[in-house]
Amino acid sequence: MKRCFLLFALAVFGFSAFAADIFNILDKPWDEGTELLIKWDLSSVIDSIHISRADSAGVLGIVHVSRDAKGEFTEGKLQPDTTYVYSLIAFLRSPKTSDHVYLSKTDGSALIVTSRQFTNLPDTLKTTLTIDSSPKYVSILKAEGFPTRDWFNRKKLPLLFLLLVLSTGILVFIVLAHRGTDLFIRRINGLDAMDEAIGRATEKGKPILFVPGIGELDDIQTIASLSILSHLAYKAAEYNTNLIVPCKTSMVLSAAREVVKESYLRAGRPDAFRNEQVFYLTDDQFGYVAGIDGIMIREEPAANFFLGTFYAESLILAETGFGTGAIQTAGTAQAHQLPFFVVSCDYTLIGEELYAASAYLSRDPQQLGSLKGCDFGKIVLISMIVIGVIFEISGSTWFTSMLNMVE
Amino acid sequence: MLQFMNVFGIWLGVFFTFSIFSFLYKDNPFYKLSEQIFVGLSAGYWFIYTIYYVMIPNLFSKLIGDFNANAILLIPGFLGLLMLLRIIPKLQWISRYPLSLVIATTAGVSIVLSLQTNIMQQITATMFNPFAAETTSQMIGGLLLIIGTICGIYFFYFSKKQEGLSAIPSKIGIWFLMLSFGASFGYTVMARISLLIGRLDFLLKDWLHLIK
Amino acid sequence: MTQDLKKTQFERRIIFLTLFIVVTLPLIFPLGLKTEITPLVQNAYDMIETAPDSSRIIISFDYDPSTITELQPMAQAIIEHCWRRGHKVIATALWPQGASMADAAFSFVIENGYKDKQYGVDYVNLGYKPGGTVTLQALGRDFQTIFPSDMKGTPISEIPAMQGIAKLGDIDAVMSLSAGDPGLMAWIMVASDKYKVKVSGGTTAISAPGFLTYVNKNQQLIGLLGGLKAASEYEKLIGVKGKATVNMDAQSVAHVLILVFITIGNIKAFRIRRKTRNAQMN
Amino acid sequence: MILTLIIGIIVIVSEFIPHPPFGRLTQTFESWFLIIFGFAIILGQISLVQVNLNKISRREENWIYHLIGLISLFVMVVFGLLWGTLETGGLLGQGESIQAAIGTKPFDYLFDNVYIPLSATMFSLLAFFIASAAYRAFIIRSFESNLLMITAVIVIIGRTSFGSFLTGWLPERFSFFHIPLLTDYIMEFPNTAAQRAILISAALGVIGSSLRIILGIERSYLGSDK
Repeated sequence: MKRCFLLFALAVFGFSAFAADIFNILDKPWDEGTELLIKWDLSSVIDSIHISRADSAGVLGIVHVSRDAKGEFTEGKLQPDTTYVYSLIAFLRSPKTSDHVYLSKTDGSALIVTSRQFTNLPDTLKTTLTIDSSPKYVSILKAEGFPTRDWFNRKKLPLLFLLLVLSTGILVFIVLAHRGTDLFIRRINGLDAMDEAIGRATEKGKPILFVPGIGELDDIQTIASLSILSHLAYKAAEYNTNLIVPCKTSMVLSAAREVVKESYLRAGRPDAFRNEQVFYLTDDQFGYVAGIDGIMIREEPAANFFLGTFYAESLILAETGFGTGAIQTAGTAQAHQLPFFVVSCDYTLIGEELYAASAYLSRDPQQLGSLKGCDFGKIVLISMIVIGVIFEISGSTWFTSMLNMVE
Repeated sequence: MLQFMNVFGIWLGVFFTFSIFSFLYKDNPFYKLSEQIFVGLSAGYWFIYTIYYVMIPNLFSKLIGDFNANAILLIPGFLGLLMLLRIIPKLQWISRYPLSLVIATTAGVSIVLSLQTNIMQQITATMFNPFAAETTSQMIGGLLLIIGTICGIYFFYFSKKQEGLSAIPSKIGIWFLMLSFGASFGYTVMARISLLIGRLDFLLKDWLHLIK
Repeated sequence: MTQDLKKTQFERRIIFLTLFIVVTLPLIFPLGLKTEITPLVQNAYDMIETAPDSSRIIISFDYDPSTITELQPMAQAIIEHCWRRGHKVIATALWPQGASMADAAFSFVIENGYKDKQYGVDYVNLGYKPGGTVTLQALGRDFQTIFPSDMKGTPISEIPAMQGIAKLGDIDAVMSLSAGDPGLMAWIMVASDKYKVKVSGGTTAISAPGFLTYVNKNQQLIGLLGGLKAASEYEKLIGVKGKATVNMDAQSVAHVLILVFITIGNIKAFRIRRKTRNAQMN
Repeated sequence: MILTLIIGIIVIVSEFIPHPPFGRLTQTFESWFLIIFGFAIILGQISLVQVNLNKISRREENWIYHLIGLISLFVMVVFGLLWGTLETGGLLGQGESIQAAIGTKPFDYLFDNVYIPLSATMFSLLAFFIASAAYRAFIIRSFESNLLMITAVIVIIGRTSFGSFLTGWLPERFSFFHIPLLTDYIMEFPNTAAQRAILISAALGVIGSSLRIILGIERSYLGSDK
């Protein structure tokens, strides 16, 4: 009796371990609990498999069809923390004489397994099959899955690590700067020339045009542009030169107006500020450009500033501005538009220089600190590239693939 | 009527095409006219577009359709209304709240996003073995890619005066930038000329019927 | 200073005018400049050319009017090529306006020498379906559920050209003319990678380099047409002097003109430099 | 403002937590912003009308054009509100009788026949400007500017029909210098390197600025606090 039970237990254990080997459903790790990973591993005599999922009423619906004997697929859009029942139906292709069909007996039906799985089976579960002329042998397996919500996405671990390193670097330098450490920043060409351009405009008695780009206010480039505007508006107020700021969206308009107004206040000339200096044109890309072109031709500003996000309009603006003989300073992190600015403007802030500008101009220690922090980040990244390349050359890819965990 | 309106439409298009082109010669009443029509019309267009394609499907129809399920949309609706308070000078300060919500979120999102796509993916893409390339030119290319990227990043290193030894990588960085600017410029010429061809096509085909 | 400015403005006007004239002329009087066929275009051509007679070929119109200059000539050339080979063309669209682009392309080719081609028999326009990749995946399982009928509302079971097409795998080849997302990428991922259907694509010149990696030994992408130049090459392969060839003439001439401008600019700059140097010497 | 700090941190943290309510937070916020921006567009219109009315009432130079601009704005809005657009109906329904007369809805008629030509022509001005910019700027000067010019010239030639003929006679061994191939090579290696450098360093700039915003150091976009 005891022996009998042991045998039975062994058989059950052996079978369940081996069933999991053939048809297995796993919770997809590190997600919000809407996906399951379904794996199967069957003998190569399989013609095709159907995987179905039972809905709440228990009715099966096919979710995946494959011709591969071994494979996996991810099912998404599931409810988290719910048990799902899947069934796998395998169809046998008409066996050739050379095929070895390995079968395992279960309650009534038989399973098609690989030879490896077959060797590992307890003898009680092994069975033989006489291949008959009707090749549609079917085996059915059931398995359950339970998608869970996770609290941390481990795939993003390297990302988190890098984020911490970079932001700590920036924060440390901000704190240092706050404590009064002297921080050196090298010259940035276009920025030194800004004051000169304003001076020229004052001499000529012509206005200054500032274009904050076509980005919305939620674009960091636009914000960087506005902090440069704050500096320029201050200078313009000091020199008593007219400043014109056409905006593409109303959010930028409100922000730009505040910025200019505040700068005039700081320069002690709140009376010189008029609301119409900063105005909205249109939300349309080329409509906006048409409007600015008109302003450039008619008002003939002596200095143009194009700072922020720019797309195709960059060259239209820069060339029209050139035609009026203005000193032009441009700056954008839009890599594809940089060539046009470089070619037709007097000074161009390339990429990061746009973000560095406000720190450079204001000499505000906290801003300088963050700029220093970014420089520290550059060193970190350059070293990472060098290390990565060295590892790759030496034939080991773990470093790159570790970072690549981020999907 | 239909026939007339079609022809009239083409003539309208032709008129505005030439008005904009006339700007290339110099500013003139035709350009001024089309400029202001463009500004006005496009502002109106985006206004209507926002109402029909943003506000109605995302806010109003959801609120009307199933209020309870979408009641949370009242929050952005309310914040939006706060934005409108800008019109009243005394209440301007209130609009700062939606504004800082928007900007804070963007700041958070852009930190993660630029870290992932612009830093992580770019640096891992640069980590490869250039010597594994099949041809010599591919190998040199790979080396150029790695060196160019590193020197290019160094060009943006602001903490050091660019003189002496430390000026060398940053100089190489500039060379790469210039090369890239030249290439992008040349590459874009084609696309820009096709825009002109597209316009000329309209004039020659739809208007003058000179070509098929 | 103002004198200088006036002079530059004058020069600019001359440049603008010359460019305008030089681009217009080849459009009216085509030059028929020679084009060298590049391998990627040849591959795409061969995909259609070597397909068995009366194959069923999907042309997916995944673009809108903003890119017709580059993509419409490709559509026309490929339709003509398919018909010449006796293939049946099935038009689909992943972009809302793609369906009308398809209509325009069909009627253009019919007008130009293929008046005998019948709707439903030689070609069919299934119209626009949203959803990109997801839709295509569903198409891989079953055509009927995604496209129960064509654009005119005729059930596909009643359309002769659609007989025997139950799922994406029954299609012989796919040609996606794509201006962005969703488009060629979705076709590569689903039709080519998953259902092993031959896929070639046509894109704008700007986005073509991004697809080059898919033209590999796995043949995820068989051929690739990038921009107007590729379209003109395709026209050359089928022996038609079409829109792309004409536009490409204008394009090439404009490029040469710009090079001429650069040369003149340099000669001018050189002269000025020499003049100032002489002035300094005296 | 403590608000920015809290929200900023929540957004960053949510990136690493798939568990609700964080997992979908960013998407939720994005759909909210669409609505907030929607309201903001009204603000722009009001400002446009104000500025133009001012100019008109003061009879500033060119006031008549500004009047026309206002009228076009008004016409577009009224057409849109009354009869809707291609896919949507307006206050007066679909306007079938007008559609029958002019082929499309009035809003779309203006869009197709005025807006599109204006927009496309404005865009096509780039063809002229790219020519004049090349003429003026591509001059042999310093080493850097020569580099810029030479690559531009090679790529311009490489993208034409006869770029391939110019160097087609070169023997197989020198196929590297075949201009179309050379163009691809430049685009693939040095160009990618520079683009990457710009991307990476600009991304650092973005991270720095964003951190400053979240910490409340960068607040110029809000104007004064007083």
